[in-house]
Amino acid sequence: KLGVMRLKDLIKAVRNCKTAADERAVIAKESAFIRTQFKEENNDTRHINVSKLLYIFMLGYPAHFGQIECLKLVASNKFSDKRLGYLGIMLLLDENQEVLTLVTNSLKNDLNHSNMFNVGLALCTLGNISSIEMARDLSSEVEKLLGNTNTYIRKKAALCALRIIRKVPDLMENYVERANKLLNEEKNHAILLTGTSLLTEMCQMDKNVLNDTRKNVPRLVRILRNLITNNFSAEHDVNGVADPFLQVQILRLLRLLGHNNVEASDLMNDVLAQVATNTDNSKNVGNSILYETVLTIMNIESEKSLQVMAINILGRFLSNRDNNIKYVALTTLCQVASILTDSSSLQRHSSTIIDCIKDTDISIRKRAIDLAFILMNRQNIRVLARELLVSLETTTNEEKAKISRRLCECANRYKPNKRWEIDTVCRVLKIAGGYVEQDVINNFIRLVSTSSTELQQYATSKLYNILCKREDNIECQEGLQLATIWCIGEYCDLLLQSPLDDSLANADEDENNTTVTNEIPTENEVVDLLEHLLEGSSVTNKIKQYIIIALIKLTNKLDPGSRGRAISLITKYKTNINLELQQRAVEFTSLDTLSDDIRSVVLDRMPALENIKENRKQNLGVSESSL
Amino acid sequence: MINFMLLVSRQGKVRLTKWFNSNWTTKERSKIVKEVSSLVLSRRTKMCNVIEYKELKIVYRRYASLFFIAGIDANDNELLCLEIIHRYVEVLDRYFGNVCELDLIFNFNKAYYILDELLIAGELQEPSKKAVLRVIAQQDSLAEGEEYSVQ
Amino acid sequence: MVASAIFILDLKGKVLISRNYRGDIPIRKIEKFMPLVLAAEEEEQTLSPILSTEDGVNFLYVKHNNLYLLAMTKKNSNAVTILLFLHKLIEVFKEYFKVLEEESIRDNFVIIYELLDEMMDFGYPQTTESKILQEYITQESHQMEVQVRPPIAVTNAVSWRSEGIKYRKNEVFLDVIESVNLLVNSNGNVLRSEILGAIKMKCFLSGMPELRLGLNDKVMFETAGKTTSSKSKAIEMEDVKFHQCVRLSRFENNRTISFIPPDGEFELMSYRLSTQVKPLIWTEVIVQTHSGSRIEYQIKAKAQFKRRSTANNVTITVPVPEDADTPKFKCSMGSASYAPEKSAIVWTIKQFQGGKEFILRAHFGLPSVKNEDENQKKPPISVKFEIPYFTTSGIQVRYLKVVEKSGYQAFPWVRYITQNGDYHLRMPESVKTAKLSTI
Amino acid sequence: LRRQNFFSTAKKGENFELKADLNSEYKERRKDTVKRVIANMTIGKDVSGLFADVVKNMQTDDIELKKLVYLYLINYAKSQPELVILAVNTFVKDTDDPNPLIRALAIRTMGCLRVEEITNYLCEPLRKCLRDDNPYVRKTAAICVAKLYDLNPQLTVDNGFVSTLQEMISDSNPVVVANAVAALSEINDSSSQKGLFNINNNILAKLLAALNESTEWGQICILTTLADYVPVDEKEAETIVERVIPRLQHANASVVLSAVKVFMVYMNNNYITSEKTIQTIVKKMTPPLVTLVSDHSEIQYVALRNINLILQKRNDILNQEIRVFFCKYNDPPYVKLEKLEVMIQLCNEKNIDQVLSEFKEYCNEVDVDFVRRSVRAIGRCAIKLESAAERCVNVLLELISSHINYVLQEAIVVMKDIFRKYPHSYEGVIVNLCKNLESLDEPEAKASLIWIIGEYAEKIDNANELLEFFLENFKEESSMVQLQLITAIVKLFLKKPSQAQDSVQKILQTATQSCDNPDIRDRAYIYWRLLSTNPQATKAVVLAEKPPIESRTKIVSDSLLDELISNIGTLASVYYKPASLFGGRTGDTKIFS
Repeated sequence: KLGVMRLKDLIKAVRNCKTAADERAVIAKESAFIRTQFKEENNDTRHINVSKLLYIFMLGYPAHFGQIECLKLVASNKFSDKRLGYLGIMLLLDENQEVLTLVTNSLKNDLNHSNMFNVGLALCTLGNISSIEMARDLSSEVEKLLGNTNTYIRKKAALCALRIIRKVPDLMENYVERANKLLNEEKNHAILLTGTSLLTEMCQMDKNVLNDTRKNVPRLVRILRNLITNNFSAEHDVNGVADPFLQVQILRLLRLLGHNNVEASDLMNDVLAQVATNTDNSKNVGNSILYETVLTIMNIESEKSLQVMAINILGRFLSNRDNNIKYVALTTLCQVASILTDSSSLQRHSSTIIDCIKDTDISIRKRAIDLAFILMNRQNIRVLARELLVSLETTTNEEKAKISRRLCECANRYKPNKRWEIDTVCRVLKIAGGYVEQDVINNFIRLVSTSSTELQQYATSKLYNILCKREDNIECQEGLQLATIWCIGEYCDLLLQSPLDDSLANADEDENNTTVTNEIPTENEVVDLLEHLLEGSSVTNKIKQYIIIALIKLTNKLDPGSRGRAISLITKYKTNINLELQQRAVEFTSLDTLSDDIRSVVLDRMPALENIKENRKQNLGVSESSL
Repeated sequence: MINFMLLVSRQGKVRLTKWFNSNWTTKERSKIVKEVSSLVLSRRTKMCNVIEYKELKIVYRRYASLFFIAGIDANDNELLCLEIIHRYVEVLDRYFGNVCELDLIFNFNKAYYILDELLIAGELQEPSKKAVLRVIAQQDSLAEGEEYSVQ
Repeated sequence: MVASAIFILDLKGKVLISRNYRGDIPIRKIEKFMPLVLAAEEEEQTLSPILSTEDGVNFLYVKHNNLYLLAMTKKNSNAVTILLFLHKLIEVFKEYFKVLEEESIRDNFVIIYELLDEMMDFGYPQTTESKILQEYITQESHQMEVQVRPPIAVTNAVSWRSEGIKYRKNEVFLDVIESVNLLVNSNGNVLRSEILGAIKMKCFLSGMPELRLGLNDKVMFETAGKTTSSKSKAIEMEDVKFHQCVRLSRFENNRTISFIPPDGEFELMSYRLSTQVKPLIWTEVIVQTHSGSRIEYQIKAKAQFKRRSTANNVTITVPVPEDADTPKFKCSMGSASYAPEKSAIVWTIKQFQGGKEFILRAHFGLPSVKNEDENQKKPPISVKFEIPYFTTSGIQVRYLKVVEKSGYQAFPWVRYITQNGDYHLRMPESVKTAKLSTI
Repeated sequence: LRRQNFFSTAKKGENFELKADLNSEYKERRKDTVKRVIANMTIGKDVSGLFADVVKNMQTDDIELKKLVYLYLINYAKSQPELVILAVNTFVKDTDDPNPLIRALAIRTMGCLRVEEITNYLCEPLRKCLRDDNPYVRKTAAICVAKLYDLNPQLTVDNGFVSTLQEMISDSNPVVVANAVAALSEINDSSSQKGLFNINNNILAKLLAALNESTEWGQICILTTLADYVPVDEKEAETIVERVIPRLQHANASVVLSAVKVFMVYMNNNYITSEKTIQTIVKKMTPPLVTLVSDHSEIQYVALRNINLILQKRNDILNQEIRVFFCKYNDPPYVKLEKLEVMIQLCNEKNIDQVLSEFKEYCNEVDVDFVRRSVRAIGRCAIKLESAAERCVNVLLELISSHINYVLQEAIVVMKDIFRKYPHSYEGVIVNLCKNLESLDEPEAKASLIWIIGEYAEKIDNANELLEFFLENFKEESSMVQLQLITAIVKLFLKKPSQAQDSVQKILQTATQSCDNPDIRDRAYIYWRLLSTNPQATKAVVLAEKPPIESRTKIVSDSLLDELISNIGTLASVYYKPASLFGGRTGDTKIFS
């Protein structure tokens, strides 16, 4: 017809393309043809051209020129046109397109249409792509439809309302009453499901609605109990489990309602116990319910015995061979660990958790690492830290930064002693110093600067010796270098002395087999190292900045000869293209010419970096009750 | 809520994309599709069916040559999501009769229509397979009654 | 200077075939390649053809159709050698399978393994002449009757020609082809122009013939002490490159081009001249946009060479917006069409006589809805043409002597042709006010 | 695409089937099965379990089948070292085959197995093959020595293979010579004891002779060796140069670049000092270098990276050729960026207008990275050429007025450099720059503008307001911005004490008390201590005259440059890093040690 290629033929032509360039050419030609046809305003070919265009869009090519055509299809009297038009609108338009404003009118017409499927299309479209403006403009239509006698329309209206209140929370009050009424239709699963979803969303958004909805707890409990006991319906059975979708949705709503509310929680205890004991745990579908049940039990004011039951379910999950179950067990444990008063039941599983830290599946590994951090305490920190350091070496770069930060934070919180903390952070810097963020370095320097002189000496000498060994990759560990350079600048005088505390003689508390004691360097060797780093090929501007300030601090602590060397190194940067380096070099060379008493005051040891805000929020990566 | 659904072939070809929120621009969406597909395709068979991606969890399952992928909120039930995916596949299978990837390529619009009867706003609207198939059939016959000769 | 392993990957990074030559890098390190490519894309960083991982594995790759040809090494290898070798692989595979793409790799994996084995050993390139390879690595599976043996040429000083070639009629065809590279600014100034010349040969000669080629090479005339009294002007080539077969030291000494040619078709030499050439086909474009609803072009083309020459198959490609529609054309010569796959107008003129000038007017509609993430690419106008019996530089083949011990006579045939190389004129800004006459 | 049903299960036991077919009584079936095995191996399926069954098919007259079995062995030898011994006999027999193709194939494959157990079995066949009368076998055996050395150096030396290689340099066949050179160089590089490969007068003559006749790849090997060679005197160096010059005419870009390397090394190390020879070399090198810029894009990229190095050493090359480096629309981005660098190196008073107009054109392109680098290029030209600085500044101003945000930010960054190169010039521009204060979101641009405000505080009436604008979000800024802001406010205070009394108090307090970055604290403490001990001295320090920034834009330090020159064409010359830094150290880890 009119020489228009059929959708089927276009798809075949695309599939026959051998290379991406071939495909592009086929698409470009057809798109041009379609554009020209659109301009001709042919009502007969529009349907077929739009459907081809949607296919083209799905392959990742532009289709903006078809937006208006979809509107035209929607305005058609034919159902098939309308259906395709709305599909096109959902695919091609989102809130960011201006054309979307033109859709409102069509939607309004169809929401009031006599054919339920036309109404359905409009509700679906609105529910999936509504913008704030559309939500406002069409809210009353949806409200009306929520009371429609047709369940097909009512269930769609419920979810459409859900989208609307997500967009414009102010509109919520218009729906509260009708939403609660949906729970009355105990026979219709679709209405119960969408109604519960809508209520859940409302309860999450508004405290008043939440309090108000508590009156429905008995009803919800009844529905749930009916589901699992006497209400077998083949239509809603999944592998022998009655409507898991509805069960889970009700359990979620109950969780919200029972949270911090003893009265509501008491009403649920029995049915939760019933679900927890009666649900078949041999298949995924049953486990999806058990998983939800555990979360609900742990988040409401549940009975102790029920909590034990939940923890046992999690224990079983954790030892399950199915990785999905293992994954949700770890996830749940992360969430409930803070709620558990007695974490010994968790510690029981620590060997399983350590195994998971080594899992090749990153999903499992990440969760296990999260959990390890949550479980960390003074007793187990040495063991867990060792495991985490091992995983730090092999993990992805993105994870390196995160694990490093958390490990350092935990080392600070649960350290057996300060020296151990210094050792641990040094190892982190040695392994992942190229990836750590600045605050790990900041915290480490705070740690050192607030330590005893003996430990300051110990840390400086330790770091100095690590860098001196010039092992592979050491030069890529920017964080390690920054920490070392700063310590050298600040504590060089200590570095040049023999150890103040013999008990700190060996290099690392945890590496017992290394009896190597740290060397005491000469002034020249110290300047040599800084010069070597300054001219190394992986040096960054940040490292240079640190070195230059370290060098000027050294002038206060070194003999005239070495001091001259330090100044001449700085002088080289007076014409440097880097702004900060030049500024420093110019300032410091002038500073050097000032009288000794001014200089010695200015370059005196920096005041220790105390904790800036006491009890700053510890970020352990767990959102407090993300439920 | 389900933020998006993707159908991606083993070769990485996209067969369906459905977005339930408007947080992302077109450009960001195609970036997400690319990243998520490559994440999913690189997984080995024994691994779990969940991957963390940005603030979301990606839940996926492979059926023959096709990966069905959903991006859900971090606190959603990933095991139930697998059931929703499976439900979609069952309906497709019933509708097409022994469905395979080719059916979905040539009838991609049908795949969307069916999905639209299952999900709205990223939430499940109908727990009954039968009900979904029934309304789809009704709409199909409504459309066929007026269909053009071209199809 | 070595490659540790060679891979052919599809665009998703999946290995289609690989050959591990040295075993010093675990083969699975190839998995690190795609993430590097994706990471660069992510950060909008420019991706170079040489990438390295943190743990010291280097990837050198060439993209061809829907494939990556990639070499892996952890030594400080010779990058140019490796990249050239990859291009050589493409060349050889193309000779064997016509097209090199995913399917041809899958269909021919056995012979690809054989070729990889023969073309490189322990990471060092070996025999890469496809004609020679075809003598002992064939696509028909060899039966036992006659076992193939390595052709002598594989290791000969004359590694490009086999012995015992016989022709009934001994002939040589020479094509002197000059490609003109041109870049013109948007305001019409010539930024650069150069001629890349090539002499291509088709040799159908028996035995082991010795050939000597004489050109009107200015330097040679000077070295030989000859004054350029001959009628034809001598030309000064800036950089001359020769095929393997040419004795470079003889050329260096007295500019003699002497060689034993490979059999069949090959490129004997190439040269470059960067003298200012007047653009042979001049093109001017005026663009007018009307408030996002339509766009108009007026394109003027002029042949700026002597009247007695004619350019054949002139194709002028003028870029238009990617979402243009409803094309309309009106031209005084040739035919114009809209090529959506290139987002361009393609104007072809079969015969374009020197000195002539033609005009094309084009009109397009534009959609009312703009593509939100459309980036304003500004490709230039490009022109393709071919002018037979004409060279821009004035190069001439003075003689081609063929000496073979059997003493046969051979006939050389010479053709001259000038064509476009990278011939681009940048587009002017579009005018948004004045009105062009409508079609 | 197969019609694979979503609910079907995958079939199993393919390897079982293959195993049966490998033992089939029909030859053709066995061969087809081996092909299927190789096909599975190719797509990454594990077929190592079929080892014994595949190896059974090794003894055959069918070369194709033999090759397939060999290929299988190469892949799985390491996983089944005990079973490889089964195959050794056939290998040894094959090295005696009347067909040289099979002899070579056997020796080549044996060298690839990399299994310690068989190295001993390899020695005798190898010795034989090194003396084979067929050059194809000899050239293959030569490389095999390098393979053996990689596995077991001691064994190789003890068997005299290294000295055999030395002798092979005198082989009548150029391909054998080239492979012997390649093997020797490799052995020499990876050996702890240097000097396994000594070039004397005689060997040098052989190498130069082989240069003419070798394949292109052989020529590269020889040229690389020549570049490492230290000539005894200038006369010898000149001879070598003379013989290498014709290589510049070779069509293979790697041959050309290897020749260039020989020249650059010889000039750099003063093996060649004669001005006349140097002039000749430089003149000869220019056209081939230009031609490299029309090769494949990937080659262009390496060539351009190297040209940049060569230019840093010798800026007299290519100074007439800048137009060659103008970017073409269809150049890949990586080529464009390198061309920019070359253009900056080559720009001078004469061509600057043209160069600027090009850069301006590039600033209109879509590739963000390229546009940014083009803006920077304009700034770098301004710093390089004082006489053109004003023109560059004008172009930058034009770009700033274009209101493309990232262009604006880049322009501010380079303006700061121009101010530092030409202090007290172009001050009229400052007002223009400050107007854009609020649209900046990149740290480097912010830091640059803050520095400009601080440095010229006395000339900017509302400097205090401008800086206070940034001060509000001090804690959220990146450290680069924080550092500049501290300095700028101290400068403002020193210049206009009344305007900045509060700000300076506030920022120093914040930086020392509630900022945990030690670098920022240190800077702030130093200022604070200075200000509180001696304000006059503070002025001398903070407002000290700054010398103009370096104008020569070196790519690498001089010492690195020397190393890179001797690595022309290699990865080091592409990365601009010493070979030792990217694992390119000689002497890779041995598998048995």
